[in-house]
Amino acid sequence: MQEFLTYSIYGTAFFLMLLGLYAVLMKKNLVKIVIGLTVLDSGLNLLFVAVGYISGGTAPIFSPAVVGKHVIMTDPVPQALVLTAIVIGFGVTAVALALVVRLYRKHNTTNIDEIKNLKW
Amino acid sequence: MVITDPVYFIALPLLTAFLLPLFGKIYKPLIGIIPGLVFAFLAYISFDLYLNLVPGKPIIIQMAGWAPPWGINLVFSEFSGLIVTLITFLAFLVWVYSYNFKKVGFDNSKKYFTLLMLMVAGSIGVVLTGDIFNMFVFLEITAIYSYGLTAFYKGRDSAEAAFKYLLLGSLSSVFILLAILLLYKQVGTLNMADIAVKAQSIDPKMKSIIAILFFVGLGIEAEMFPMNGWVPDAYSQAPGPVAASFAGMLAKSGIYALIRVFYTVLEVKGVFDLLLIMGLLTIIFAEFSAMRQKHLRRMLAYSSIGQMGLIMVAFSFNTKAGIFAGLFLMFNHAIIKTLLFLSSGFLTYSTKQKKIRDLDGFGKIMPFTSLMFGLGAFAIVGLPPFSGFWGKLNMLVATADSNLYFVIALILLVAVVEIVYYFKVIGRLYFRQQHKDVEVHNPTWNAILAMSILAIVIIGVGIYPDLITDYLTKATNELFDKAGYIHSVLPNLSLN
Amino acid sequence: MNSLVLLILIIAGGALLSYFGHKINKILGNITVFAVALIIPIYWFTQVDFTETVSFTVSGFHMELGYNMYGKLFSMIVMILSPLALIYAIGYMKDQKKLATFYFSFLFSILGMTGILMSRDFVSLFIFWEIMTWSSYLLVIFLGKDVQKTGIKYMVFSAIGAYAMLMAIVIIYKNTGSMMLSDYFGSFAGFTLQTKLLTGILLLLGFAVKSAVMPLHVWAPGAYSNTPMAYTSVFSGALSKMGIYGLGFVVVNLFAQANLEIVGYVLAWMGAITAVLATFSAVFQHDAKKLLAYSSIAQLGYIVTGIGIGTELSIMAGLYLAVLHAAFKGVLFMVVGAVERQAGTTDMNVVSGLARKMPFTFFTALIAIIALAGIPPLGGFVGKWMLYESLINNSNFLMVIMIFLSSTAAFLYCFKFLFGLFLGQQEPEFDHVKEASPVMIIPMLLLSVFLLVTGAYPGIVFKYVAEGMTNLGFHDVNWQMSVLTNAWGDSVNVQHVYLSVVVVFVAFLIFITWRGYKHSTKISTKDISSSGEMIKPEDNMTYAMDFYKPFQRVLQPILKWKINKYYEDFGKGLEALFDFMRRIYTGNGQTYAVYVIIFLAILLIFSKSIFGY
Amino acid sequence: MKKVVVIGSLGVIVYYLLSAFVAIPFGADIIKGVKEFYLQKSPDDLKVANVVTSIVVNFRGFDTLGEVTVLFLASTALGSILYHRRSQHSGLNPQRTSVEASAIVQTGAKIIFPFTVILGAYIFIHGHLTPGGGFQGGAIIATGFLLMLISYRKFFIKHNALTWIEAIAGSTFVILGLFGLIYAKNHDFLENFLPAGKLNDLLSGGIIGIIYIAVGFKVGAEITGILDTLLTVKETGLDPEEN
Repeated sequence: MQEFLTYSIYGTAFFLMLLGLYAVLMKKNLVKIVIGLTVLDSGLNLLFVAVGYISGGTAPIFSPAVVGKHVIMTDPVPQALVLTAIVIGFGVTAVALALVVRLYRKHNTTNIDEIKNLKW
Repeated sequence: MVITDPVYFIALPLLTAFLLPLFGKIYKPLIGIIPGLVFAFLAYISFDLYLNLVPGKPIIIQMAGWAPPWGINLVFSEFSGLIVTLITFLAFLVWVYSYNFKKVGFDNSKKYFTLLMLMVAGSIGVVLTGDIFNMFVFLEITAIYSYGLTAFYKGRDSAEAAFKYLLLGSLSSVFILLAILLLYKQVGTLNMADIAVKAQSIDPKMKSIIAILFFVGLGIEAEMFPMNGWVPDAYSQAPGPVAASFAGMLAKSGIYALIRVFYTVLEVKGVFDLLLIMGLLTIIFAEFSAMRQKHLRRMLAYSSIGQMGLIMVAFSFNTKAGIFAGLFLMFNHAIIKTLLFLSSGFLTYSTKQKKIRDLDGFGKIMPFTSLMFGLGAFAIVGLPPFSGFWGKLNMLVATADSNLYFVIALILLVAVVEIVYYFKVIGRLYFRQQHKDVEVHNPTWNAILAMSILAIVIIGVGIYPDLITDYLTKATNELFDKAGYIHSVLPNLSLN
Repeated sequence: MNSLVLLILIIAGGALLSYFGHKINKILGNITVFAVALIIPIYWFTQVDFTETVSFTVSGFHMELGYNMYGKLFSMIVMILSPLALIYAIGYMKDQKKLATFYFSFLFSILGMTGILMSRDFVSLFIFWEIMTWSSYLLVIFLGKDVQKTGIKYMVFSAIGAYAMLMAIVIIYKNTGSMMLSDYFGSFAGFTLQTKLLTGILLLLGFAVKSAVMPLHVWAPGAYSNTPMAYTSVFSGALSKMGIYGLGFVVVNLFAQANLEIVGYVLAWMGAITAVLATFSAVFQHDAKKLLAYSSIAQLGYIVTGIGIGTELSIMAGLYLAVLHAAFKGVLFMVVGAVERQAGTTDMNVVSGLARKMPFTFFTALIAIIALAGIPPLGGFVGKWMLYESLINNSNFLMVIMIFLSSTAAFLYCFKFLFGLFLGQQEPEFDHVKEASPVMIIPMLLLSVFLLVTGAYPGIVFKYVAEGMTNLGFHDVNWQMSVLTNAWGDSVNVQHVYLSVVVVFVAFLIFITWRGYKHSTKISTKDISSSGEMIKPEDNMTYAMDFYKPFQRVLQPILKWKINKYYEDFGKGLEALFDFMRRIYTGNGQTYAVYVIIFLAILLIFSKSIFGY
Repeated sequence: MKKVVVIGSLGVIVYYLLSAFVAIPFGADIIKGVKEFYLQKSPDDLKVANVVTSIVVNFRGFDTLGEVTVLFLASTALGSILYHRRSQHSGLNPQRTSVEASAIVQTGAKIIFPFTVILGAYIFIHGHLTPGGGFQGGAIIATGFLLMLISYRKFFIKHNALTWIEAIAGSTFVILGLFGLIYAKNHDFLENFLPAGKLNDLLSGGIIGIIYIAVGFKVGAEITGILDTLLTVKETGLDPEEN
């Protein structure tokens, strides 16, 4: 069971990351590339949360129900980090989409292969 | 003490950036003036703090009342302080240069100055912070700043350049995050000094994977060879002062992060050999590409990559001489490349195509700007009596010190190439007949002031390099003394 | 204040003053230049204390300035020739623009040369070397002719030379821990053979570029002929001697004493080959500037041969020739400059017969040519005599033949130069030509007087040469004021030769002039009989046209072999390579991302071998 | 060709990364690090029930300042990327790119909108007690605005108001932090200088709650601004590609 959980959660996270990376590297459409970036970020965030999990742990909140009792809590640090990572990912995605809009206006296409005025 | 606290380096620009739109609503010119005041103040406190720094006793600032490793801390040491001082100084000059850039068609100054403030805060944050995740956050701040300002001009291919940078920057952040995640799970802490203590017990295979992830992630920011495709595009499409800030501040914080991670945080055997090889490849590809460029700004961008490669090579020796030379090169590159980008801003602005061959005879119609460009070119290729020479000499001495004669030969051969393409431009500027259809945009007084200050620094350090060598030596000792860093951040830790 | 530092400051200050003087006003600028040109040599000859030293530590490197006798000898060349050229320039550059830049660079190159000769450590040597290089580069491209080709070629070769030197310097620093020249010389014997050869040959390469030795000479013809002539006289006369200065101490102090004479011997051979090839190239030039440029290379070839052999007599010959070469090449380039300025061209196919129009210029040119060709009464003869003798003493007979061949062939171009420009019939379009202004004539005359004097008293040069050679380890150099002796004890008093030749020459001149006035009539070049063929007015019938056509035909195979072409092909190949290499920056953002991924994958695959866990 | 290379490289990367992650068994509590300290100090000293919040706002509050900056930066950068002069050209008003939604959607949006905003506000006000916080609450508020923006073509957000909210909320964060330099015990930036209160009270945790409220406002305003900018791209009447 433990083995299965390890591989399934990590596997899902890695699958998402792989999917995102594949889209970033192979898809020609700029919007799809941006989607790939967000999928990549999601996979990474999932990995963060998964790594912070501790078997049998509860959310790290000292609500009245748990105060005073001995409970195992999950690692709060990756959760705090993932919050930051999500926000940063959001910011980057917003800027990326704005750039896609600009690129589409200028080149009238979203094919990345056709957008290479700057080279060498 | 309260008035000169390193936390102001980050808090003040952020506060100003948040409030800048409001100032604009009160009185329009405040948008231009307030950033200048803030930059001047930052430059003042950085000089004040740096000059009063007691050797071996860096200023450690803890956040929110928690001592490291529990809270985030800022470390203003001889090394980080030096780079912060450089950044604030350059930021102030960039402000002076772009203060009334509006006159020559620079609109939207509110957003420009807001972004500039944030960028200064970000790159200072990267340098000062003692926490690895915090470093990542500040790196992202500088990265988003670059995406935004690279695409600032609408008429050029700037969005394309910004998108390329964004693509690579996102990959870089993914790798850095993965590395931080793995590292956290191994040592359970994010403080750099604490990691440095505990990293010795990490499984070497795991450590090498972490090192590789950091290497690739930070290598993108530090313009390392196979991952620097974004650099020429971004540098050539961004507005002049922004390109200057890329070269002067952004690239500096990128390379700072790289060397901080590998010198202090993670001690991995072999990474320096890798850095040497990649640095050499960076130099070769960049300078050879620069040789054949037709656009002035692209040429400068490639040259900038080459300089970064040289800095990487210098730091890869892992000796005191190497670090000293690397710091000297960093200083030179920051000052001189800023001057080159600032002057090329006006040069290319007056041409239609922004090509090198349009610059024929500009020495006559834009004498000051051309003179500044020429001076910068002389300095960057390492001709005495300008500051570039001392950096190069120290670099070569450090190389010889590590018995790498073939590297000396290679660096010097590449330097010949560098001389050729810079002198081609100088030849065109001064000794060619000018084209007819140029509309001349001579620099405004504040731009002249900014460039003159840089030129004075270049000549001053060139004639008397001991102006800065003391500080560089101190910084070298600080960076090389890993145990000292750990001890000053975590004084209660017993090292055994 | 230390007199050496003050000297440097005076020259630098003079450069700045002339710059700003010319920025304000031309007359003010010229006055400043004139004053500076007087002050520098006066200060040098009267105030500079040659025993004084000054040392300082910059950026961790100990640096020391101070003259030795060897440097003083070369300094003398600089200090005599450069001010004269500066004064000449006032007249020569009168109508040019951008004079501020010109004089600034001119004085900075003097600063560079002065500094080189007083440097006792490698750092200051290199700094001044580079200052000299970039200031002379600015002058090479000053007129805007062939900027990309000549200028870049000059800069590339200079940079290769300078960086070879820099590489040697850092390796020396690595091995000795000191930048002082003396420490290097002192510990040279203790180095491994590899280090000896590496440092020595790299230094040699650096100096050889400036003295235009054979495969590295391709920058010289273009650079010498495209520079304003006022500077070329210094360029060829003094600046190229900096290379000779360096070769001298490297070959003699290092290789000869470390039993590696073979290096000097190779160098001597290269000098000899340079002399022969450059002489042949010079013979067939029709532009007087190019002719002199090649002639300079050839003359430097003799000097390099002399230095390379490394015996007492040969070095003496080399140094003596170096001094004389500075004087006569200085004059000749000034002469060409005067002709260029007065007649508008230096193409010997166009201009001719200027002797009557420019008598003083002709007179100085005549003296200098006689000195150059090594015809007995003047100094060149003495130098060549000593060179032959030293070569014969060393049994280098093949080299003697080559030098002899070259100096015989040198007569051809000397003759062509003199006749092409000054003798022959004067074309009508040069009727308006006048003598150059006194500002230009006086420096030329002063140098000619020097040449005349050294003809009778070569000892005044020998005195300083012998002094200088003490620093190369030759302490009791035997010399006499006017007597030449050979190894077999024969001696000849040059004063007698001098007097007799001068008397004959003057008598002949009077005779010729008398006859010339009595019997000659003036006719146009077009006024000749031509076997029924009509001479068209546009036909070029000047004297120097196709001067040595038969020789040219004979020497065709040698002349066809142009080393320049190989360099150019190499450069083109490099450019193609660069173009190919930069194609990795495809412009497609996605490709860059793929590079990142591939790079990461490669690092991961090789992580075991890189990180060695 | 490219496909093969890319898939091959990805395979190599995933293989090595997985081999690294397998060394970290899922759910195992293998490391002793700073988290123990946080789990202990948060309820005891700071009186903050939600440990993630105390880490985000207090222990690693500097990160959060950076985060807020990233969002602010993104919205400013977005503005500068998509900026075009409105006033100087024909008096065209900015156009929404979306189409007018149907009446059902519009009515539904109108009903849901206030509740969404209130939910968001609840979440960031209770950030230190329950899961969630400023970022989450701000994002929920922005969702409400997004609903309105895509339902109504004529729903325009006053940028002036957004600017004020952003500026005041952002500067509150920094100024509260700077107050710490003066009033707090250790004179540190972002240090709590207010009474901590009692665990699990609404008014507990000192400045942590206040900062999270400010963050909530700022994030809400910024994300709304970003969405508005992205949705209000002008298509006609202008030449945005001027130099």
